[in-house]
Amino acid sequence: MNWSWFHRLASPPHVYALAARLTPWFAWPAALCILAGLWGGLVLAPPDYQQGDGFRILYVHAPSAWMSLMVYVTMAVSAAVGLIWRIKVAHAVAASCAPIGASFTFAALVTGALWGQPMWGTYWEWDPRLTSELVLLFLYLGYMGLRAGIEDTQRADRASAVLAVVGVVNVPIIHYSVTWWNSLHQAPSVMRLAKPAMPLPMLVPLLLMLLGFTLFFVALLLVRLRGEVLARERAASWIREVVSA
Amino acid sequence: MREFFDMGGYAAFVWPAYAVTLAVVLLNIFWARRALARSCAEARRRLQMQGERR
Amino acid sequence: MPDQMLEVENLHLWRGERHVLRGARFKLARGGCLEVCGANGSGKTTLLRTLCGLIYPEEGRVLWNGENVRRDLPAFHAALAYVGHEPPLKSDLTPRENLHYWIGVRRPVGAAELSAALTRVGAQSWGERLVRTLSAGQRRRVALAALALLPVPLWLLDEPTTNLDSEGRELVGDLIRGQLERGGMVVEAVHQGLPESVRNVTRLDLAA
Amino acid sequence: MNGREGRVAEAFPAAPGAALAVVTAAAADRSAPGATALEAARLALLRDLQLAFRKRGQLVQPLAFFAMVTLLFPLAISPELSRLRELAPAVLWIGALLGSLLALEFLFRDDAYDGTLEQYALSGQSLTALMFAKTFAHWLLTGLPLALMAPLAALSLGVATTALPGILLCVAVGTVALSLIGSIGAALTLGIKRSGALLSLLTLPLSLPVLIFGARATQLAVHGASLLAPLELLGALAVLGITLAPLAAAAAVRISLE
Repeated sequence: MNWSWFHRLASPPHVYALAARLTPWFAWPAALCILAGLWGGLVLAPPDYQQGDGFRILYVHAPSAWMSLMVYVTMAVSAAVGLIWRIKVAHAVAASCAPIGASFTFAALVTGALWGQPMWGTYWEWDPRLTSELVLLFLYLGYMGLRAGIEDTQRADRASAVLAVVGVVNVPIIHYSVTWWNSLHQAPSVMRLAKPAMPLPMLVPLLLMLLGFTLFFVALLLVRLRGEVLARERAASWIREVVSA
Repeated sequence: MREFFDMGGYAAFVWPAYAVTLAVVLLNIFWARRALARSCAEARRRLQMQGERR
Repeated sequence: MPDQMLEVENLHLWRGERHVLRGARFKLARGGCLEVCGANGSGKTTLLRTLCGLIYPEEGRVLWNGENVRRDLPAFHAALAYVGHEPPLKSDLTPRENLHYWIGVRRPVGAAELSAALTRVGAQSWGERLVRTLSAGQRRRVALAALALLPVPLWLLDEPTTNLDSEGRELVGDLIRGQLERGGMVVEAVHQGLPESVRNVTRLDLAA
Repeated sequence: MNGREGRVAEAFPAAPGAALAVVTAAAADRSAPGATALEAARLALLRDLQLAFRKRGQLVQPLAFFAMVTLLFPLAISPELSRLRELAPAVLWIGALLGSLLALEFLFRDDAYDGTLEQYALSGQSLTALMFAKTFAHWLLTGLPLALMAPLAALSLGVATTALPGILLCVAVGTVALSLIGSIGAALTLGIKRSGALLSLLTLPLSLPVLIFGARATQLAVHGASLLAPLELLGALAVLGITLAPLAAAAAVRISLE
């Protein structure tokens, strides 16, 4: 099989230029989706029959939680690609993912706690999903700590890639064990409502928010990726053009 | 309007949740742009150093 | 024995942000010795570590018998011995124990063989003392004993004469000559030339 | 050739002919096969054990730490045995987790400093097998002693003697998994100064399943129930660790040598 197209695609100058060109194509649709989702979620969607208007936290909590996991998986996959095929751009993607993922994991935790107070009567409940989310935050922090601890960029890339892969193998195990542990110690939590099919006016804004956040992630990733690609190139002539422009 | 901001009594939880998320979104935009600017400055510095050595 | 050869094609190396080796190419055939010269920090160690496959070259290839060493690293490693500028010795073990483990991981080694090697490097009087009590030169001699026990085709030596007295340097020269006469190859990093004339030496100078 | 060898012998008159002996032995060896992976792993294990027994101070540290933790809990909570018995699983497992973590920093550090890891990576042997041997040595030196001490600690917390064999078993199995998970973290943090805090940040989240299943198994043992289900899960984690962790640790060690 001829892989030359792939190498051209993954070559740093090409990636840099492509990322710059693609960013607005993700950023503006992201903004549109999020605004539409907010309007739909805050104004159009009817109050929940059990939770009243409190359920509207869902429209920020669920996308944040989705981001935290999706970004971690993206990070681990690109780290594995970089590790196996020694593609610098893949490591650059992984490096760009971590701070984004960590910040949204934080948002998911805070919004989850704010949702918990009216629903459970306490900010923190050792609910399996929130607990897993907390562990995920530690995984992100460990990844970023390892990266910060190693001075040489290439070694940092490869070492943190091993950690990301080990982490992604562990995430399901951790989630399973936390769920198992939780089921021993308490009755199924209040949060686990019997979920009938969500009525459409509630569902559509949620989907819009999920899509908007995903597009937003791609846009952020493209911006960060350019910086990470620059940091990994040495003495290449294309950098001069890019930087002086 | 009043009713909207009151969120059926859940205002104290709904609005902070939205505020935190908004803050995270905005901070991410800011951080991403700052990271890119820093990398550019760093690349420029390296190019300069190489120019001097030559 | 198939004809063995170490070959380097268009090798570029960086040390941090410095481009220390720009497109080096050389061939080392049986009985050949390559002397890598250069000041401290010129990238001698980086080159040696790249040759033995510890560092992945960003550009260029290292070939062993015509094949990229990356294709079968364990086989390549079984054919080489690398001694860095610090001998890999445990200070809480004796030279004999150190060699027993160091060589034993690679091939079965008997007590008589160990004694002979220790005697050869002049360690008969201190071969049973803990390494922590030995001088830097004595430690270096233990590393030489390890080399004598590893008659593999390729030796990669980083500053093998550091801390050695004239007698010890003589010993290094003898070991290298023995290796070359056996048809082995030697790559050694030095900041000045070999202790004495060894024939068939190629020099590679690294700019500081 | 002879003349040259003769010169070496002259240089070391104490042992005439010794140099020749080395060369002939070497020449004979050229066709001989190298050590098998099993033999290499056995030697790596023996070497670590021998080194550990030369420096006994480090051996005792995790145990002393574990004993201290067990002492701290009754002082912090209450001397009432009935309450302590409820907390015993937590005390034992947090003690075992931290004790095992404490010794992890030394797992690869000395070998990285003195170049042993480099020689392992260049030995032509499977680095994964050597890493497994080193991790196994770590378990023999910390996990196993902790497991042997756990029943004593449990006894001091008011646990019935009938529960002790179960506790010993699950701590022994659990610490296998802990050592393996820890070996990845220890290999990843090689070459980082003051890596202690980072090492715990990397290792502890990954160790959570072991903590959960282990503590549950211990709890069941304390209550005299069958601890088979969590013990099996613990065993599954250990098996998964045995298959995957040395691989990841070997990759991490190679990266640290780049």
